[in-house]
Amino acid sequence: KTVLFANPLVYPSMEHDTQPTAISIDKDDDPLNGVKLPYYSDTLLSAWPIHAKFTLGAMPEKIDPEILHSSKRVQQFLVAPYDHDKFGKRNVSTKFQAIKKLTKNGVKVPKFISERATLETENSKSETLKNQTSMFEYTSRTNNVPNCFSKVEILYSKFGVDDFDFDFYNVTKYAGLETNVSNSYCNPLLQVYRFDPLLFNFAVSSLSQEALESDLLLSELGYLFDMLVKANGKHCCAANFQRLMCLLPEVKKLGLLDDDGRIKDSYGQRRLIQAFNKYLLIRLSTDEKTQRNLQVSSNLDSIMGIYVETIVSSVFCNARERTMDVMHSFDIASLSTNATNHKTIGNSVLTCMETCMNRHVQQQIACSVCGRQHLVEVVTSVAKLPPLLSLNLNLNDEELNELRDTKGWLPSEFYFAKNQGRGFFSPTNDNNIPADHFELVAYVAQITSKEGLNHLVSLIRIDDAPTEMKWHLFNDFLVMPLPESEVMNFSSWWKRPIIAVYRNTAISVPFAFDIFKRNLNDSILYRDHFAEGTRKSRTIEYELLTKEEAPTPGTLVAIDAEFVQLAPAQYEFKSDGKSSLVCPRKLSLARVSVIRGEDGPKYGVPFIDDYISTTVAIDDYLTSYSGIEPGDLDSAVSTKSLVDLRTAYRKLWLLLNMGCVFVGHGLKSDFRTINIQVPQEQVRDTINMFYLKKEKRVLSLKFLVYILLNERVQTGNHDSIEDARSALLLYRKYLDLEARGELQIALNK
Amino acid sequence: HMLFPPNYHLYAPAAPPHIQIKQYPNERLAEDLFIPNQLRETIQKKNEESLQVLPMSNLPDAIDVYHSLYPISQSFEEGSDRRSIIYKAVSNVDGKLYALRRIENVNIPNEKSLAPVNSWKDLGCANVVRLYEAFTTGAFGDLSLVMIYDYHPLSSTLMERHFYKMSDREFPELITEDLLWIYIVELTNAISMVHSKNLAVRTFDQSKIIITNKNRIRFSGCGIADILDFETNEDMESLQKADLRLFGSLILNLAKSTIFPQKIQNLSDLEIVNALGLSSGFKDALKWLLNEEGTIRDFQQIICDQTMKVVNGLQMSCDFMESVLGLEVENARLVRLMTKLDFVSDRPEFQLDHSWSETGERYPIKLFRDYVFHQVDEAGKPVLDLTHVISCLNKLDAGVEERLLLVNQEETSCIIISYKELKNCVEETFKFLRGR
Amino acid sequence: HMLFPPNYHLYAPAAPPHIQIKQYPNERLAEDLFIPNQLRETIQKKNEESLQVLPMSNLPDAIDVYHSLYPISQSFEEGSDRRSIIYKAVSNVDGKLYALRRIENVNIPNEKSLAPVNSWKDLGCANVVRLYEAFTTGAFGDLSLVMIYDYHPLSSTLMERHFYKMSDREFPELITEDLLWIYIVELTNAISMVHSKNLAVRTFDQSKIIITNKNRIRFSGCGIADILDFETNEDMESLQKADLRLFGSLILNLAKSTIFPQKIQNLSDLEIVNALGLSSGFKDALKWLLNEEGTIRDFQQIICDQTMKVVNGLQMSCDFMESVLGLEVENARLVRLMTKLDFVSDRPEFQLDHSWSETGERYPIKLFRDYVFHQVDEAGKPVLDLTHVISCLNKLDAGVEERLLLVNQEETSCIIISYKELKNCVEETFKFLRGR
Repeated sequence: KTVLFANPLVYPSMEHDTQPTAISIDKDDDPLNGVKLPYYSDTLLSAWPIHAKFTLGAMPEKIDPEILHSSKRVQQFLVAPYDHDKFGKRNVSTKFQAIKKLTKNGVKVPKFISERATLETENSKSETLKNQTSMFEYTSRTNNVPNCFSKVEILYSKFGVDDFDFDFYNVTKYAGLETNVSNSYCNPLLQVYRFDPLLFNFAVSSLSQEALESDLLLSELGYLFDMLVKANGKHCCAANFQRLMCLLPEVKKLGLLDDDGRIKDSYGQRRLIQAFNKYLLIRLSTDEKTQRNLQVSSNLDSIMGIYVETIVSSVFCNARERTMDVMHSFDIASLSTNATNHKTIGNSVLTCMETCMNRHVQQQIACSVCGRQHLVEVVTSVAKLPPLLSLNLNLNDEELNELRDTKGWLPSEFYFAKNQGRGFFSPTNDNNIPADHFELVAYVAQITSKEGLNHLVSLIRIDDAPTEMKWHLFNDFLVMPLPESEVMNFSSWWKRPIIAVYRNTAISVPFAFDIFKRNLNDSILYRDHFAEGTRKSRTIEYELLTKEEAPTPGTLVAIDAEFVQLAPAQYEFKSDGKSSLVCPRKLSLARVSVIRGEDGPKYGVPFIDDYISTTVAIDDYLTSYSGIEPGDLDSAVSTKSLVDLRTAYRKLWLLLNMGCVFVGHGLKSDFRTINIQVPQEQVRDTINMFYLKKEKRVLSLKFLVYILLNERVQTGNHDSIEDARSALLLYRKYLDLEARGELQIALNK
Repeated sequence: HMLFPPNYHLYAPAAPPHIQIKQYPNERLAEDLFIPNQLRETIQKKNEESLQVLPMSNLPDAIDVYHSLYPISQSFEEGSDRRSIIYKAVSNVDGKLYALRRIENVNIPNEKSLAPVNSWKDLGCANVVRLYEAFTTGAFGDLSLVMIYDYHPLSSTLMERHFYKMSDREFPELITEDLLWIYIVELTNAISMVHSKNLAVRTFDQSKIIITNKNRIRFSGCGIADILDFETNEDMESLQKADLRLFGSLILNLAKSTIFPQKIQNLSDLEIVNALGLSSGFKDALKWLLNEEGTIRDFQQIICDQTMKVVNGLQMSCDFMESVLGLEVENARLVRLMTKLDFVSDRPEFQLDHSWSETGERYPIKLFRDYVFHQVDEAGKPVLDLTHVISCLNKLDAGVEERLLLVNQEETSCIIISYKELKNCVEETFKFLRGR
Repeated sequence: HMLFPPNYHLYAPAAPPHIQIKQYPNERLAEDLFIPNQLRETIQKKNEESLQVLPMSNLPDAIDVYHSLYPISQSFEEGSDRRSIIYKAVSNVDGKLYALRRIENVNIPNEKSLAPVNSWKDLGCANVVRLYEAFTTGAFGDLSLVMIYDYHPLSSTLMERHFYKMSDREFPELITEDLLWIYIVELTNAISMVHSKNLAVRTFDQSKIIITNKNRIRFSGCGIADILDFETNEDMESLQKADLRLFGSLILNLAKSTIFPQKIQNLSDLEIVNALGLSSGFKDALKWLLNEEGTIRDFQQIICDQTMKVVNGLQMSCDFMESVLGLEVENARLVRLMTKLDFVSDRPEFQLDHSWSETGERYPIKLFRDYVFHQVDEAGKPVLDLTHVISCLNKLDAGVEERLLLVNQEETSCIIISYKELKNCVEETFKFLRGR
């Protein structure tokens, strides 16, 4: 038996507290509801619109570095000028941007080649075009780094690096360089020198002679330049060049190895590329002397040598010494005014050059002539400027900032004349005195992003370019023409010139792309040249070419290469099952076999079967694919005929330049790892001949041989001679089927 | 004029449940940013009930030190026709609210009968409504026993919840096994603490177990039997044994409502248990209780895994409460901060004195207010972003190192300043105002 | 006329009854989770730590979708010299805070190794820090394993609390038997839930158990061993057995610090247990664990009475938090109201707007703000009264009929306007801004 009130009692609440509680602004404990909310019969004013949505989680906005750079302390605050046009309206709420790799500054990353639809619709074509135009923008509406100058990145699909759409970034015929290589910071400078005819011809002509005794950077540079030309706009990789760089002990000692691009501050990065500039030129000079067995000045010296004369004299005794040095690049530093001891860059690089190139100091020495301590005058002056003048702009951040505001600091031309032993620089030659006339033909620039990340690009003038705009931007694998006004504009906060290259206009030499063909020494094709330490008793499975068999344009050869893994692929995994390839595996050439493909008695007989001597650590021999056993590439223990890479490479390079046509299966990846560019006309790739278009499937060599040739290939370890031979046979079969019009039927099977 | 209970639905209207507003994971509606509406409303209702007064009543003005009596509920004492009426009352001694239970027509021979109160006072059990004192009074016109307990606003009894239709529900609330287990664990806690103090619960009447929050029950009649039956000297051991048996009956009663009455007509208790559509673990525990097989300590062992689940659930609830509290404690500070900002900005007496607002510490404050409250989008349209306001003010309150760019109105110059420095500006300016 | 209870004037304290907090009868019981009068302070400190940023850092801007990394702690992985660094981070996807644990130099062969995460994701245990996802990254310059957990601000590890001197304490915190029991109950809860999902805790490293509130501990490294040791295929049964043994060792280690090291030199574990100055119930429980005598379910039975005590303490804590929350329910409303008011007032784009001039319809808002925030006394000294502010704002919010006399700063004109009309004015302006 219980009695309850049928409904809860409804009695009025108090309207006010008679004694309103004191709520202190200081004491957090005082509850804010101590003052009661009066009765209300309408929606409260504090109620918020039901559908109003707010977005969270955006990355914090960074303050524009330009504003930070120009800020000063006034009273206790950091104050800076603000430019409405540059930085926009105040207090603008920025739209939420998701951190995704899909867009970068509004440019959609192009799809992987494998993702592209088989049929390109009008829509998708115009989409790509629009996207590309966006990519090639060289101005920015938001005071950001313009799209074309921002650092480009290779993304990897599961198919590896060749699936990346490099062509999207370059529609010129000038090849760009990939970034997936050690010391990719070198790329811009390598391109600069590629486009100077004197230097180009110099490097490439060195290839006509052999250099098999030791590794020469000069040869690698020559091969690289040749590759860049033959690529005709397709992307290249300076793999072998950098491979050698990493092996040279002096490179490591000089600190030129960039350890996977660990973050360097802007000054450090500038010093690095300038150090590389100096080293490269010195090394090229030494290499030339080595190759040609020279003692004195080399061709390089005559191209880039800056002759500096130093005269040491004294009033105290008759001691007088005169020396002549040659440098290949010149360091431009800022001037220090004696008045304020404040460093300034002056109003032009010419002022700095003049000062740097004409030095007059006094030193206290112990004289070797008169035996006493006295003052001597040391006068250094430039005796002669070379045809190609390479300047390292050794300025710090503040000085480079000053440069932006100094119009014309880096002029597009200047004149150099000597007067009474002293060199003078002038931007003009109004009086028409006899003087050397120099023009700026290229410079390397450091690009700094809003987040403070630095990378290098080069701007190069290509006089024989088919386009109206001669200047081109080389941003790793992004290559495009630029108007000269933009190139000569140094006022942008994100661009700093680091290395400037001037050329004497009097010396105009055309590119001689085939210069190496003069007196080309091809003797390596007809003899053995093994790596040091190779055992005398070795198994040989080939028969050297004879002089009579010298390849001519069109000579058919079949080639196959085997590789070992130096470093495994690096992936990023996620717990939801997704994985992405961050860095593909590093491969190294282990064995290359070439067999004769011309009809005749020696048809199918191999004439090259080189195992490459490898000194670096090998992560995985990939024996089941490569057939290479551990120890095979170690000259100390191997039973195979080991050859240095430079020897094997030269042979292939010779075959290429003598016009051979290469037959093989999957040659694209082979040539990539060998690091050689073979024009399409000289390639017969059976992997493409038997490609199933509809299913988008490639067929393996083993399968094709079994199906089409009714032969069982060795089921044991792979053998490149066998594979080359199989490819050759397949090619024959292909020609046969094609001729009979039965190719399609065979494919359908 | 008459005032009515607050219109809670007008307080902070939200979208009706059947309308789903599409939200990305990083999107928030205004209601997502603050204390959940349901929770807030419950608390406000509790606060409201605490304030209710009876404008015109026949009730005595005061009973001992307790005044402002407001009737809450009424029932009959077990096995008698005495009424047991509960009032909300205010103590004149400490100004706090208490529940005053008046049992009418009680003859207390001497004050020794009231001694049991002292044993109950310091129990400290979360599942027993705390008893403070007891006394007799004639203020109601008879000899009544008055017992003073903690006041739990908006509570209802187990009876009302699971067996009656109430105004806000069409049906009594369904009992699930999960709910039964929670009740079991909580009551076991109560009984354990009671027995450990050498007391016995003695009454498991469903009208004397109140629900003070969702899934939170408490014995609300402790001490009554001790006083009313003071003369009869039952030994504690049999009383405690009886507790377990009564416990079992209560659970059985509740569990019975999960099954059609017809199905269990004329069945014995144990047969009913077997007929229930509940887990075997539950049935075993219930049978154990009905068979009086041991002490409450033994029972703890039987239900130990369910107890552990309750531990987990309670920790989660505490976490939830703490997170809500985190929001609202912050909001209290924001109100104070915004008030300070408003105190300091645009004071008329300084409008003419430009040096006040354009220099020194005041200047960034002005620009900061624009930054927080007067955002626009690229087209110049006002952006009214609550999360931006709350985020900026929270950072200002904490004085973080993050730096801001504050641009002047003419857009010719700007200040780069950290929240830490800004906080200092605000504090200094406020101090200045005070000192003036 | 005003309605109020007859003896209202007899209130002694300042605060109205509905916003007073009840103290616990036994203070110690309330201190299970936090120290009651430090609750707000603790919550405030946690909020502050959640807001901290590192303005200039070498850390990557973002790792996957997590940005604004702020380092919290660093330790070494058990049995290796790999560092394990924990950062606070914001998710770009849902805007919430997470703890990002980075373990350096980890070689994950394929994505299958990360599959264990999915078993841990939905554990739902209050004593295990929740794991959301894991992935590998090269963004730190090496190959790191990153695991994303819930973020618990202001937490310290068991190691730091009981074995280190910290900046705010001269000595490591003493361990009492009560504390040990709380740890035991909480860890048992964690282990029970983990084992019930066919997983094992695997690491009882004291640097991987964090304290998120006064006595609230959680395993913070779940999933790590599952991923790092993915290749080794130990069966779950032996791993779970090992869990109990490691559990015992952990408790023993903690208990050891209650006794002088010299006294227990060269003693075996069981001898140490006997030497401890703790209750026999504790020693029995500890010996049981060290002797690996059963499953975690068996252990639950052994500690069932301690578990019940924790149930009581947690309920008390929840009650307390709710009572604190009762004081904070109106804060959100005030924040929203003041934000609306500030959105609407003094917008730069209004400078030239006629409606804000003296004759415009929005002018009263300007005058109202002066009335609320810019009052001065007769001497011209600013009146900085929060009570006045909230009182006015409340009336504005409700839109009461009460009328105000608003005078302009030059004191040349005045307006008589009701709160209701003012409310309308503000709301109209707000709508206008939204629709613009």
